[in-house]
Amino acid sequence: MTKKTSIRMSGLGGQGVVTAAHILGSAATRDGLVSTVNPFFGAEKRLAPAESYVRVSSDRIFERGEILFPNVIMIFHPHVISLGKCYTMPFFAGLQPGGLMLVNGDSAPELSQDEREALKRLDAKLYYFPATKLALEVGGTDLATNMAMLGGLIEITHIVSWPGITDALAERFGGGKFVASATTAALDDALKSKYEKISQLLEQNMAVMQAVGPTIKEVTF
Amino acid sequence: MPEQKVVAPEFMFTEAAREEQFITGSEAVREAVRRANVDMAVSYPITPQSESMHLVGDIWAEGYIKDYYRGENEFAVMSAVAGAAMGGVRVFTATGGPGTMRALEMFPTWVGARLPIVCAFFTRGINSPLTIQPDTIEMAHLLDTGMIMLHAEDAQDLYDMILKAFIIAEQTEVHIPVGVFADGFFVTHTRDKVRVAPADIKLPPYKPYSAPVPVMDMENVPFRQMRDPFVMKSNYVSYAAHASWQQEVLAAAERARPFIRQYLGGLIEVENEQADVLVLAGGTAVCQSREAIAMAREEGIEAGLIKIKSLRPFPGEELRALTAKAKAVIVPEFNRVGWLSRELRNVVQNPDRVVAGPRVFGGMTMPPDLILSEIRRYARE
Amino acid sequence: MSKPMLKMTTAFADVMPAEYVELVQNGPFGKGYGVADLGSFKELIEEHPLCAGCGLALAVRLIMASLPTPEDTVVVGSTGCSSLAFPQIALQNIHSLFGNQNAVASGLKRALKLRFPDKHKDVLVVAGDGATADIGLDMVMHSWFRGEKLATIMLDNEAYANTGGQESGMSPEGCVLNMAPTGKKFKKIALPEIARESGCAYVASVTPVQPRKLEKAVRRAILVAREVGPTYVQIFVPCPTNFKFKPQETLAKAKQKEKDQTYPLREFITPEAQAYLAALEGGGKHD
Amino acid sequence: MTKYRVLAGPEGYLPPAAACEGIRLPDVGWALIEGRHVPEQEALSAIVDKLLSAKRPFFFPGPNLLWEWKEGVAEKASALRKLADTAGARVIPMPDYRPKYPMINPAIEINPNHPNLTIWHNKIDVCVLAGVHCHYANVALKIIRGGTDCYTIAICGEAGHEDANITLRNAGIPQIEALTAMVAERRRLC
Amino acid sequence: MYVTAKVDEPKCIGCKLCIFACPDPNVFTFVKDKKKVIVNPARCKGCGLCVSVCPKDALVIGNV
Repeated sequence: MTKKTSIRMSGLGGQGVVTAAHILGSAATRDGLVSTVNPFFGAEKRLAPAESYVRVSSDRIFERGEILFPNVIMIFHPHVISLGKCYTMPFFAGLQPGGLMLVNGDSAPELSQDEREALKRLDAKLYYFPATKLALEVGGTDLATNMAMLGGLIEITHIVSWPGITDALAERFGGGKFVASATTAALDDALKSKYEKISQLLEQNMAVMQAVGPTIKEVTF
Repeated sequence: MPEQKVVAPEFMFTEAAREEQFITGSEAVREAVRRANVDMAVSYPITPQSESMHLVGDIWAEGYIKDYYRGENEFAVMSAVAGAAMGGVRVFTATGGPGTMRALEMFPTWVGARLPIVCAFFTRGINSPLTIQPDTIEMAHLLDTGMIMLHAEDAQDLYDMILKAFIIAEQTEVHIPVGVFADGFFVTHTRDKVRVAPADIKLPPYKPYSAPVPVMDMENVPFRQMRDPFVMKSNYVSYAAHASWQQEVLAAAERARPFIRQYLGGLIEVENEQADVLVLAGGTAVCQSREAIAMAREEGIEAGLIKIKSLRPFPGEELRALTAKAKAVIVPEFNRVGWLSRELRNVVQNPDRVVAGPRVFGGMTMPPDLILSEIRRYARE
Repeated sequence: MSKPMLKMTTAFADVMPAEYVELVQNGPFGKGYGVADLGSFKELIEEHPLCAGCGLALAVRLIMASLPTPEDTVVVGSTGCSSLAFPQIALQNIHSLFGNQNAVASGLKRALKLRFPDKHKDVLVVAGDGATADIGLDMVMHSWFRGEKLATIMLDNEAYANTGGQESGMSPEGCVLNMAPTGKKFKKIALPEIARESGCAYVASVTPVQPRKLEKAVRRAILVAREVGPTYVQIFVPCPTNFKFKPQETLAKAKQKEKDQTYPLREFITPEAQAYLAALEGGGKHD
Repeated sequence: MTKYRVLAGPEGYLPPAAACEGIRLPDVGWALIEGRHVPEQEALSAIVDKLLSAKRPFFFPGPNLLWEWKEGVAEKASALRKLADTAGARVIPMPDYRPKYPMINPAIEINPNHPNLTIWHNKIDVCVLAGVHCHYANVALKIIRGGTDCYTIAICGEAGHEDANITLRNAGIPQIEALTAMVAERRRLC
Repeated sequence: MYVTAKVDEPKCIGCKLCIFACPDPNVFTFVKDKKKVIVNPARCKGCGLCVSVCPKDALVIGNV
């Protein structure tokens, strides 16, 4: 890891890439690190490509905007790779040497021989786990896919602490109005309505995150 | 109605305790307006500005602002805030990109009518094909409206500049609008640490009767007072009047310089200015330049940074002095036309030293590497 | 009784030009004067550069004589012939740009309400047909939709007169004007009907042929706008210069249109406004 | 430091705004004489000199002093009138700021959009502006400097005017009364 | 102005219709005690609208 970790999250609108980035950034600042978080908005419609970017560092971060050269790439939906629902093509464009990729999928993503070779040259690591399945089974809703993705990230990288992420989650859903965009806010209400109580929401989200560990598989090139 | 204590601007800006929040630029706008003792705000949606005026609406609902509504289009909104300002209240609004262009006719009118409106502009591309992404080209169109133009680097700057803009704008001898510019998405939607004053204090109210022009309330000096005189035909020697009026507007912006120095610490901010190679930038280009300069330092190359905070008034004298010995001044920009490098070329000696670029536009992010390669090239020469 | 602000300081009263002295001594401030008193008081408008026989100028004069409380009235105008007259009225007034008068007035009215919550501050919008029905129509209508407490008056000369007689949305169908060299292809915009459907509590169309009727409409519009909601008055103001008739025929033209119903006179009042006016007018204070 | 000096005109077709030539408004307690920063007392003496050496000094009170629109105005107006009378100056009012139609009567009034008509008509060599809203005062001062040789003095209750030949700032009754006393004293000695 | 409205005083009945028809302010003054109107020729633009409404033909437009 370099002293600054740049994380690109690619998914589809409604999967919570913006929220995941926010929670991750919040957790990092709670851990005493520095973070900047920014979403890259297209028209931010449901199931359209959506990306967000998180930078985490021990020093002050000035750089902002799209992360062109990530250390970590998180793919929230298999279609990002298989259907090219992605701002950045191919999905690992710009990945730094030694970089990581985390893919939501029940099975390993299909890669061409060229892609395998390119990733091998980069000394990259690719992990996959069934984030949406876990979200449904443990959290009771596919809207917790982003939680599973964060759980996988923490499990693999330990970039933030478990207490940090717990506090960040509480802040995000526990009250106060979060603002990323109007559409995200509307989705929030839908999510909240699925739970009797906020505390239940937090517990279930944590459960989803922690359920990921044993399911993580690594792809070898 | 929340209880807020009026405090002196100096207290708000320097002495008051600061709480650190991890918020977006849009939320920083809300926090600034919450403490600015704003009477009225008018909104209209446009990406990437919308969130900021939603949030201003929310604090109106909480009682921090006395009146707020959604106008029918940007031109109407800019007209409505002009009417409100002429009626003697403190107003705030925001727009960006095509919204700025839609409303453009109003900006020189604000200035001519000496209205101390504070407007936040969240920049966005304005060309066809349509883009909603950041691009600072709209600023080129506003350079000569007469408005004061401040350019925020990040959410912290945005918060500070909005609050301070009210105080600068409302000085009797200044009393012209201030546009606070921030790059859409890169600032509005980016979450960052922002240090804010406590929410239970606010700035002193606007004093309409200290304005350099009469307030349109039929409570002050009566009879035939137009805020915005129709110095058209039928008037004796109207050309000189018009010209003098424009000169006075220019003079008002000049008079803002000491207040910008007092409250923002200068029209520019410099680091390592004795370096042979300097980078001059505004807005997000500053952030990317900071990264590039740090990368250069790791390679053993020293480069200096000039962050331009005030575009109008323009820090011409400062820039001329600072760049006197530089071998090259690199001007990275987030727009196609390179208006900042043009501005700089007009004031420095040997303008050939101005490197007009690198540039990105249409929403692209500028990788610090682009700036780094320019630094390398001119440091070697 | 006049407001304190309408008093000269004694130190300089001896050097004030006569027209200001007359305004203080014999002007309509706080006097409750109306159109019937014209000729015996100092009018709010001093002198203006509009054409001989201008119907618009006559309407402005009558409007100024109809204000219930001129000392608390701010006029918002727009670009056009009327904007040449408004700098000459003895009221604070705003000319901003072409078409944005109702948006400016919305902001102004709300600001004055914030600053003077216990007072009636009448904000009166007076603009031409081009400003009201064409370039500014969205802002006019949205001020009605929002229920802004404004009185909007259109000086309808059925053309862009200040720019040299071009077709406007309010020009009659078939009318040959500049930019309509083969005659206007569509009907006059039915703005009174639009106003009624857009939330105006009081709507009237009048002409200067009947000055008392005009006065009544303007007063009602201002009074209803204080308490009930937005109001609209449309005044037909023939333009001898651009419609190329003799200046002395201005009123005859208006009379003819009233008679043949090509400019129908109308009044629409919502029940709420009716009740409010009945209570006011029953007292005999106005009309 | 700027070399520009705010001198009596006629400076030319369209003189610059002094602020754009580097003239800065004075700090509180200070004043400007022809663009130079001086202690207020020095400016008061200079004003007295100008008033007493003028052939045709005039005062131009603006709307803020012509109308009794708020408390304290009447007293300030009286003090200013007393100063004008003591200095033997005539008074021509600026009752409002409209572009008057068809034109002003330069014998009895002055307008900020074309003040020179009044100055030429009355052959005014020194004038004092007071009670004029700052924007209009500056517009008038620039036009006067451009087209006439009239020496301009601004008694400003706000931050002052770079475009006047002499300007006071935050000037109220104390400064006006001090001027009156100084003028009376100088007259007595002569 | 080269032309102005003139009042034929004996014919004037003081009905004030001319005052309500004049597009220019302060041209006509109503003299209360005589119940007649007078014209300020410096203000009159000579449009003739007053003439068109006068029920007694008491007004004419003519050279000053």
